[in-house]
Amino acid sequence: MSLSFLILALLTLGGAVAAMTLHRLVHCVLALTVALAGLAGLYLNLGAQFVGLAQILVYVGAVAILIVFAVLLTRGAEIASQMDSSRQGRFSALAGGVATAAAVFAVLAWVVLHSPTLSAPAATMTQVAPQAAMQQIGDALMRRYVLPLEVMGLMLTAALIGAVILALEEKPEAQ
Amino acid sequence: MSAMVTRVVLEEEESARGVEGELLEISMGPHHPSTHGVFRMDVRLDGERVTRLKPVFGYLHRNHEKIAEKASYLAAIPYTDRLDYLCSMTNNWGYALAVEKLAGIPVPERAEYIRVITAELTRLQNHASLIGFLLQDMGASGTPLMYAFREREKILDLFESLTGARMMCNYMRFGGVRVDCSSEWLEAAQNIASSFPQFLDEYEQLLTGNEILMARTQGVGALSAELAVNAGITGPMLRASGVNYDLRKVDRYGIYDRFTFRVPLGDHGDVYDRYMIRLLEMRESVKILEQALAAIPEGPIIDPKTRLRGLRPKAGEAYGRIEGPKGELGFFLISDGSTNPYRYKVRPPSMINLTVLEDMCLGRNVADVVVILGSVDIVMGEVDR
Amino acid sequence: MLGEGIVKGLAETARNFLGSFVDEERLTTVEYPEERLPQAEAARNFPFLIYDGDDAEKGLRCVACQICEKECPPRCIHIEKSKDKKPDYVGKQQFYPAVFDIDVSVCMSCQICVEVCPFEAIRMDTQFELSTDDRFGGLLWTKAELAKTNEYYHSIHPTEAGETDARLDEEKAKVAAKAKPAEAEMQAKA
Amino acid sequence: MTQAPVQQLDQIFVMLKHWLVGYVPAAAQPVVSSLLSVVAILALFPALFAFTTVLERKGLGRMQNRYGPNRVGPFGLLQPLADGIKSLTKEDVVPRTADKAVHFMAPLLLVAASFLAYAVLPVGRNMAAVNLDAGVLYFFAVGAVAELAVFMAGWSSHNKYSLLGAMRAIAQMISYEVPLILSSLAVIMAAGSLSTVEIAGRQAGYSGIWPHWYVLTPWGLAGFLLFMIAATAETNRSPFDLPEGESEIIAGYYTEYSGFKFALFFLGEYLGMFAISGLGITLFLGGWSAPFSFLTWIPSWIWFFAKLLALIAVFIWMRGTLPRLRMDQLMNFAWKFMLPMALLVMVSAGVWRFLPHGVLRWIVCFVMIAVPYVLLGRGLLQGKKIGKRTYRFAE
Repeated sequence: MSLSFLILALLTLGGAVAAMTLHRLVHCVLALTVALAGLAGLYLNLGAQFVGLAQILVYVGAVAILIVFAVLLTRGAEIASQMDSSRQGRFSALAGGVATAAAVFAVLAWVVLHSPTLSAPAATMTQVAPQAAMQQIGDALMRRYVLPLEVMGLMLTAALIGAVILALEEKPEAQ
Repeated sequence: MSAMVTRVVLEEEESARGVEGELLEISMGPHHPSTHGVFRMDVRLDGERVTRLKPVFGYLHRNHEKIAEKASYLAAIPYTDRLDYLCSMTNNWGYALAVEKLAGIPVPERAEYIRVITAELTRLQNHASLIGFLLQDMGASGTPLMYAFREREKILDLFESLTGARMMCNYMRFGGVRVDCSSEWLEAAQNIASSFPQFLDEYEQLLTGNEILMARTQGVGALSAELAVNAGITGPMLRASGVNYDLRKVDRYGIYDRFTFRVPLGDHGDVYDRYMIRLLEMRESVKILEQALAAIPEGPIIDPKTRLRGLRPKAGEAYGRIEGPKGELGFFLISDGSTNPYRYKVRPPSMINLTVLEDMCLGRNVADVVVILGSVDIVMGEVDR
Repeated sequence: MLGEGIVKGLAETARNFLGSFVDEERLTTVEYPEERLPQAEAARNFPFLIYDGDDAEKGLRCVACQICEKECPPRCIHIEKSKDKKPDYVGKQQFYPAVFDIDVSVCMSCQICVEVCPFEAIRMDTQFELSTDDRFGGLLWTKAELAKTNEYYHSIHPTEAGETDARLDEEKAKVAAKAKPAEAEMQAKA
Repeated sequence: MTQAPVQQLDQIFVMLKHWLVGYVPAAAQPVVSSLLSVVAILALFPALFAFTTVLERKGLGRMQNRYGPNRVGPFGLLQPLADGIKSLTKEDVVPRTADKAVHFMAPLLLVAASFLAYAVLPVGRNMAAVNLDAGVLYFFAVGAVAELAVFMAGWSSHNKYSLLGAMRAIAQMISYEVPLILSSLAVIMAAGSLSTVEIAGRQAGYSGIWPHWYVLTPWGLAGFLLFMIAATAETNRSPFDLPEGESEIIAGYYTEYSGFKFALFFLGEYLGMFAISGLGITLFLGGWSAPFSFLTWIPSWIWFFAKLLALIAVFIWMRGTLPRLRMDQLMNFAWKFMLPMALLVMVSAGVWRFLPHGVLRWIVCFVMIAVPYVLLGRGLLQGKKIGKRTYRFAE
């Protein structure tokens, strides 16, 4: 475990904890951003440049901003904490959170344990040069996974058109 | 609790207008970079769309009318300079015209010509700098304004050499003007008149065809001719709405009936029309200047029989009005036969043109409000008096 | 075509940018205070009182008639009439101002006082660099500070001063023609 | 090692760094090496910022027929020093109701993010701080952090104008990021690499005297213009300076900042402008390569900075000329004009790649871009009934 890993892990965990415990919603969002950025740092630390940078671009650049906008455009930004203050409510929330976390962790652990890279000799993992890794991603996306990629593209386009239509419908109402 | 935006309870009027969501109430001014002085607008925003706008003025109230009622007819003239402090010449003229009407004072020919020349020069510098200010409000980092000021400087220099002051000219008197202009001065005025079209071409090259300017101004702040007439709007703003009403043509005060010039009229009444009308009016003003400078006769500049000090007009009332650069500038005087007017009232075009601000701004966004306000051409000194 | 007007505008600013290096017309800035524009002869700022001769007290033309005080639009002039009299420029015994103050922080440089003065005693100065750190005393000018010589007047407004002097000379000549020779002698001495 | 003096001059900074690094123990060499790069960036670009502020004010001044600052030092060159001292000695006002921690961090985050972007810019031959394989991606990822900083500033100030400014800024930055990335994608496709160093290297060759810059192709020119327009919006420069439109919302998201924090915002903004101009140079203008083959004797880093200054001058020139757009027009322009044009540029770059060399591909690519440009432009103006008007006159 290297020092950089330690720092990044602490940053990620600290951010995540802060995101749960801070009182102001906007602070929570900012803390979440820190956690996401820490995660990106972990990817980079592992040599996965593309994934790490995409993580920053998408999560810090877009998702965080989206959440921030959502917070701003609703009343939430002003209300310090809308959490159910009753004891029972708090308990059930906690239990739900723990259960979700455990489930996610279990799935991830299962995937990691069964992944073929883990069974392969360690040397092949580290020997892949980043440039090759990036080309591999490109090749994989354009050759082997071209159909899923296209399907996803289609789906996103459909979503985009749907969003446009939803936005357009507002106009006659306003006038 | 962080009340980051003032949440406003939906009022009935808003819900009647079909406004949904939360409203942001902003007080634009009195210390805001583009309110042209100390002027405040209580703006209620839905997003960035204006749902209500209340102009609040009076911050610069200086008791102008009451002061003039306590001062002699002569002593009121320097105060008129300070109404619309960009156009002291036309302010002087409006007041002088009212007193002349009240007391029946004739004006010598040469004085009339000088009045026309100085008034048209005033119009030139006022319109040029207004367009500069308008563009400044649009965010053009001062370039058009500086070009306008470059030209304005020449006109102000001319005023200084004639009257001793650049802006507070205090030049016209009932019965004429204060000092005579030399032939060199007339030559300098001729130079300005002949070089001004070139400047206007430059100005138009920089601005008129600019897509951003057109996009920002066309269709923005449209004012219908009907509303304009009903609200008493005058000046370039009225003519931009397509109403042919120019006091220089309607009243033919002074000697304006001797000059041939045209009155440009707009069809849309939006900010772009107001901008263009002012540009076209400047070209017409140059024509008037050329004619006046060519025809100016020799002679006295002030009616010798008029007593400036201690003027006591017969009891009565008079309303003198002129076509100022901003619109109809009128002075209403009631005399009770004493040395100071019993009642003195100004009809300030800036203020009356400002009354339709809300009508022009509703449904537009903040950026438009600033531009629309800029296109009205207000000077707070005149609005608040 | 989209962008045409923008390109035209850019060309215009470029022309002005280059022009500012070669064309005087396009660089009108005067670098005050190193450079100064010549003052216009008609320029006016704040009033001053004219005196003839060398003695400010004796030669002061003002006779404390208080017309300017009354006519001054912002009422910034304060005059107190003297108890005794002194001869004026034509030799007539007149009052003189015991106190003549102008609060230049109130004065609006309108020149009305000059216009209404029947004795050609008050005129507009062209001095404009008057900043002071004394807000009250420094901006309330007393008679001593206001009094300036006729030569000074000639130096700032030569044409106007010439006309004024001509008028005064005419008046003096009229008085002299009417007056007895003895009095004329006395005036010459003065 | 024997090198021609020209090459030595070209590589003087690289050699200097090697020489300095040689003095430290081998274990510390990577750290020292990157530290040296960091120090160079930290020293150089703020200095350029200082110089640019004078340049901008003087340039604007001349455009407006004024002198601009000319009192401090020779030709006013020491003006930034005076400004710096002024901003350092000014009171740092924090609004009472502001969120103090976030308010404090916003300018720092902005400046830090702006500095990070320089890591991948090749400012000369062999002169990039790091040669990342996903360099362009890194650049955009870091740029995205700036949006967050802007939001933090606007939200924490607890001022309505700040909030409006921040919302405008974020909406604008997100919208213009799309055409920005799309137009650089054309270059990435053509170069077949995401590495800035590699992209710059690809353009370093010459045919005759003409360089292989991407801007010298029809799609490259269009892409470059789109890139620069998007960059103007991305860095909140006039005519896209709505987030800080002083005539509308005072100073936008930094209304409530004063003293040195205010200066930091300025620094961050200009650093962003340099960085994105640097990326534009790397992608389209051949990075550090000379414009003609007979000028290659001039050191590569001089070329880079000359190009950078030229682009800065264009920014200043635009600022001196154009009024500001309105928010909805800005959005319309981004989504209805920039986006389709950027997509077209991408397609055109693909067509260029697969057509044989010759006049034909010039014509095809040119038509592919010019015709939609005219049509889209016309649609954009006439759809809103915008155009010149004629006026009537009453006698």
